[in-house]
Amino acid sequence: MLLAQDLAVFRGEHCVFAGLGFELRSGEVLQLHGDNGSGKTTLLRALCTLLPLEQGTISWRGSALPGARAQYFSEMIYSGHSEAIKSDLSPRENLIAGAALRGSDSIDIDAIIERVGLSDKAELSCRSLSAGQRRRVTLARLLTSHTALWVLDEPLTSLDVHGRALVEALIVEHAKQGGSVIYTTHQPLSLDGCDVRSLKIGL
Amino acid sequence: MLLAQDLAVFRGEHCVFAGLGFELRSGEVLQLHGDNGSGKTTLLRALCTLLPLEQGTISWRGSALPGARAQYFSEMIYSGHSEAIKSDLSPRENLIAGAALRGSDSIDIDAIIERVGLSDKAELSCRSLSAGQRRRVTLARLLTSHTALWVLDEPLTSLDVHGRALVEALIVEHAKQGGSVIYTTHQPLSLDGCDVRSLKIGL
Amino acid sequence: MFQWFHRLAASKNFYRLAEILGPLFGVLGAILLTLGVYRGLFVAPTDYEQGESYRIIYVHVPSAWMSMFVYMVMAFCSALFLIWKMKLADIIAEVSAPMGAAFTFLALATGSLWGKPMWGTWWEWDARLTSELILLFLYIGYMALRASIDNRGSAARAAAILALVGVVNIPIIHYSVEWWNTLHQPASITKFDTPSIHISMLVPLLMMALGFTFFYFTNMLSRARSVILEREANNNWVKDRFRENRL
Amino acid sequence: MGGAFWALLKRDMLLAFRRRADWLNPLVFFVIVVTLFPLGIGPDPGLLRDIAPGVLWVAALLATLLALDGLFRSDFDDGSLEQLLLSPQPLSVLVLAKVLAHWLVTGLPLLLLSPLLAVVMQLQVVAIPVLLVSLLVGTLTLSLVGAIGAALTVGLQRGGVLLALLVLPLFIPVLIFGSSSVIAAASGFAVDAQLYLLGALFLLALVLAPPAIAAALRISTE
Amino acid sequence: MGGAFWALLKRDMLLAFRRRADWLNPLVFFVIVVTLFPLGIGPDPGLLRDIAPGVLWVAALLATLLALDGLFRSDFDDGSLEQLLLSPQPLSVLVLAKVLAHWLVTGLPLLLLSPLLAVVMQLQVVAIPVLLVSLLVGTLTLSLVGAIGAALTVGLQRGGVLLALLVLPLFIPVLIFGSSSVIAAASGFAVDAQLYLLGALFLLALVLAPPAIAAALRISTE
Ligand code: HEM
Ligand SMILES: Nc1ncnc2c1ncn2[C@@H]1O[C@H](COP(=O)(O)OP(=O)(O)OP(=O)(O)O)[C@@H](O)[C@H]1O
Ligand SMILES: Nc1ncnc2c1ncn2[C@@H]1O[C@H](COP(=O)(O)OP(=O)(O)OP(=O)(O)O)[C@@H](O)[C@H]1O
Ligand SMILES: [Mg+2]
Ligand SMILES: [Mg+2]
Repeated sequence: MLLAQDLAVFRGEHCVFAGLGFELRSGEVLQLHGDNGSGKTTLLRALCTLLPLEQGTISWRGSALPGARAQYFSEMIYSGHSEAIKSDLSPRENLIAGAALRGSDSIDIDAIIERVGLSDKAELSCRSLSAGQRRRVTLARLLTSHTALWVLDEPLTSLDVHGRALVEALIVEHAKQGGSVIYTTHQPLSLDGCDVRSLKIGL
Repeated sequence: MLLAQDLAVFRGEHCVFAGLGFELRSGEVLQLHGDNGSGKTTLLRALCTLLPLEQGTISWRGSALPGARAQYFSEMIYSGHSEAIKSDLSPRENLIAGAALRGSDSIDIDAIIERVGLSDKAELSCRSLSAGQRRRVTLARLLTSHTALWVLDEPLTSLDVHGRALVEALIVEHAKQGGSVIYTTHQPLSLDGCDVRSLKIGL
Repeated sequence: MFQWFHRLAASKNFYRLAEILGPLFGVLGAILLTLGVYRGLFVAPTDYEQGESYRIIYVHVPSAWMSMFVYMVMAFCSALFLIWKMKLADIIAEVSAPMGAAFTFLALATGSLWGKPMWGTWWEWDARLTSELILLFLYIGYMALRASIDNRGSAARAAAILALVGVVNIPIIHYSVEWWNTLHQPASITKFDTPSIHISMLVPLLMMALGFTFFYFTNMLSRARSVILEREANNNWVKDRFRENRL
Repeated sequence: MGGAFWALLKRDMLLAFRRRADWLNPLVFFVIVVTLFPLGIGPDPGLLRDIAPGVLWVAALLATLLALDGLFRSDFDDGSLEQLLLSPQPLSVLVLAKVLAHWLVTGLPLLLLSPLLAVVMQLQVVAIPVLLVSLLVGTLTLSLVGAIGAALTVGLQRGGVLLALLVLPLFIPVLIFGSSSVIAAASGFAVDAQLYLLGALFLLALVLAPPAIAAALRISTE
Repeated sequence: MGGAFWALLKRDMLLAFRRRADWLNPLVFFVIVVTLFPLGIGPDPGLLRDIAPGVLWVAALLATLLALDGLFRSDFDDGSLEQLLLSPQPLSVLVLAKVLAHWLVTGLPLLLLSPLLAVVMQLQVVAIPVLLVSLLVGTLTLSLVGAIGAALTVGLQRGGVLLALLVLPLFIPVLIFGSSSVIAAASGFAVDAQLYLLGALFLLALVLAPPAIAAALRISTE
């Protein structure tokens, strides 16, 4: 589905990585490994076209990216360091607005909120959620649209053990249904029954 | 050193915890446990007098807090969710400014920067550091002033395995020298040779 | 004395007191206002200079006085709250602000209605008018600040600081504006200061002023009661009263 | 496409409704700036009447400008902007929804209050309808044009003043046509020419601004 | 104590030096607002000269106001403000250092540029020294008073406009004394009274503002 060839990204003068390539098929999970500052976030943002490539091409289902952007965006979802949550809205309102923006409407928001363990906070303003509870809202967002590709930057941040188990279950499920996932984390993640590949970034 | 008695903190209408108390002696390490949203951050901020107590007293070396604030502040340091790093300054400049603000001047900044593994980034602007590299600057800040009490909120966030080992070493060292540490994390931390107690927050 | 004060400040006791005083003030206020309106509109003689339009005075002057009085109440309560952490004082300050703003607005509106026949314009940049306008801004700022902070405790303390800063500033504003105005223009428009006012006009005016004051206290007490109920909804005495259906 | 437009509009209006300060503040700022002028200049009614159209227009412009800073900033800060950029819907349509919501929340109340301020500034009554029309078309144009600046500066820490710097030159034609139409009306002259020009500027902005805003947003999130 | 004061002052000046926009922007804003007026009002020189003191002062006030928003915001956003509150040094001293740095970066350049703009606005040359003195004392007072508002609103998402709302009423006496001193000087009258009053306001602000700012900051970080 996703094919990256010979990618190079510069930040300022500094080459973060070069000559990087991989292919991601349906049902596959790819973990990025690398020390702090090795360029994982940079790669993920470049894959989302949020950063310009110095060199190389990214293609989605065979068509190169800047062109196929509309289709690509409707089939991928990115969850980054920042949470994209409106503090003044409740988790439910946030999720509804997010789903509408992605063009998906017939979803069962309640079930999703239940799934991420926010049932009793669904109507509170997100300002009063703790760090981990806010993260759970971003997890719920992944479920509100049926996208093929998930791009997750450190999804375990601030999550407790139940939260980690939830992330593991979500990834495994998504891969089983034929979706693919690229993620990065510094914590061990056990994805049983999944086809996990790993890519090391940095020197 | 630090004595907390019968603490209760409210956020809005909601009682986050009540009737909480503990004592922390010199050389002791206290880990706060609790699920997402159980109130760990709230407790740490209240211990720093950044949040008002609904009830209870905190005392430092025998004198109750709002009064003994000046002495307390000169002997404690807090490292929270947000990093308190100026993106336009380099790590070195950040550390120097931070140390001056705390009134300590005769310290070896270079050795500290070396210690946290930022030697080759010491003169870059912090804007171009990765998430983990920025965290390391906050670790360095702990070392720039010789304070007795460290209050750390999820110090492992974004750190890789070397980073985690560094945090472990710093805590053990600090405790050995008679300092005390309160911290919270959702990841396992191995503090060998340390007197680690733990406190569970939440129902 | 101080103990009495503290016992009163407990919201339960205050609630009970407000329950009694509120209706009492309400009745007194209603009587005074009816009498004042009647005597002001029908009994008091027509002004030989201004005709009938001067009768706006019976709304205008009391509301102008109240606009300043309420700010003083608010600032005083803010000081009590900041120094002694009296929650009751915060409640009174909170519920007073919109009323003070309303009185200020009323003074501005009636003054401006009066200004059209008297001066030929709705508005003049007169000293007193200008400082009344600024007072309205202070009220609005106070309420906007309160509304913008989610955490109630923080909102209360931030607003209290602002009210106190404002109270330092009010006399400064007052004198600076007065001075600014007289510097450029001789007192051509200050028709306010007609020193003598006939007793038949003065009595209803005072009645109206007192009536406005009672109205303020009635309204303030009932607002304070509902805020107390809201804040203490989890306390037993509120639950008991709710069960017994006498809130 | 329409669905996402309305959803975004609805979300932004809901947010504005939650934080009343959003629409109250530019309004009160407008009022305060207008009242500052007599205080700075002195209370002479003749002088005030002469400068009233200019002051009202400059105050409206400054209020719009100040409000603009918040147009994309909160979305940028919390990462929602990235998600907007990754939406499968055409970005310029989404951006138009945001600008429209912003104008409804900040521009419209200002428009509704302007007659009152015109009276305070002793403006002739005949000029008030023209003031309203020119402000209606003008503030819409200002919002569209200003949004380009807001998009360019949203990534910068203290974008506020830089934003002012970037968009004020673009605002000047609107200011000139707007205030001169009111001056003309107050002196009893015809105002068609100025209003047509304002309308033309608005159409131009409506066509050109959305793609420019979209492009600027993509740059700002790099 | 002195050490921390100087360290903070130095840090803030260094930061301002790194991001040139900080001191350039209020300046350019000042210039642009002053130039907007002739555009909005029309180019009649007599009229311009009459309103020059008022416009210069209002523009200086608005520029100060805009810059104020950034006074504590970046420290708040990145958590440095919490660290400041946890410093063993007295908070009102540290706060004074921040206000001073802010004034040096935003108020001083504005002051230095004002004679030029006064000439552009056709202000009488005799009034220029008075303009300078009144702006010097006045903008210092505005910075101190405005910092209270900045501290109260720093935790709020769109504090900018709320800040304007909160502090503008407090700014009015400074505006009145400042501009009327220039008006008096331009008409050849004595200006001692106004300048003494400005000085008195400054001293009052210097004494009362720092503890108020400190208290407000503690509330805002709760
Ligand atoms: C928008 C316009 C006006 C405003 C904002 C306004 C405001 C005020 C204020 C604040 C006061 C209380 C002053 C004090 O007790 O210190 C006052 C009193 C008064 N006003 Fe007005 N006023 C306005 C228009 C008028 C007009 C047009 C008249 C009639 C010519 C008028 C007649 C009076 C009188 C007779 C008093 C009582 C004076 C006294 O207590 O010494 N006002 N007004
Ligand atoms: N805006 C920028 N300008 C210049 N260099 C940058 C910028 N952002 C990141 N870098 C550099 O690029 C490198 C990779 O950063 P990146 O954020 O991708 O790392 P990462 O692998 O995500 O690390 P972490 O595990 O700490 O999150 C770092 O060495 C950093 O110094
Ligand atoms: N500003 C606030 N207003 C109201 N409630 C709040 C506020 N901040 C936090 N809370 C509530 O207080 C509780 C504790 O939050 P806190 O941030 O202390 O949790 P935590 O233990 O640090 O969780 P995490 O592991 O997710 O960081 C949460 O349930 C949250 O909903
Ligand atoms: Mg990263
Ligand atoms: Mg936490």
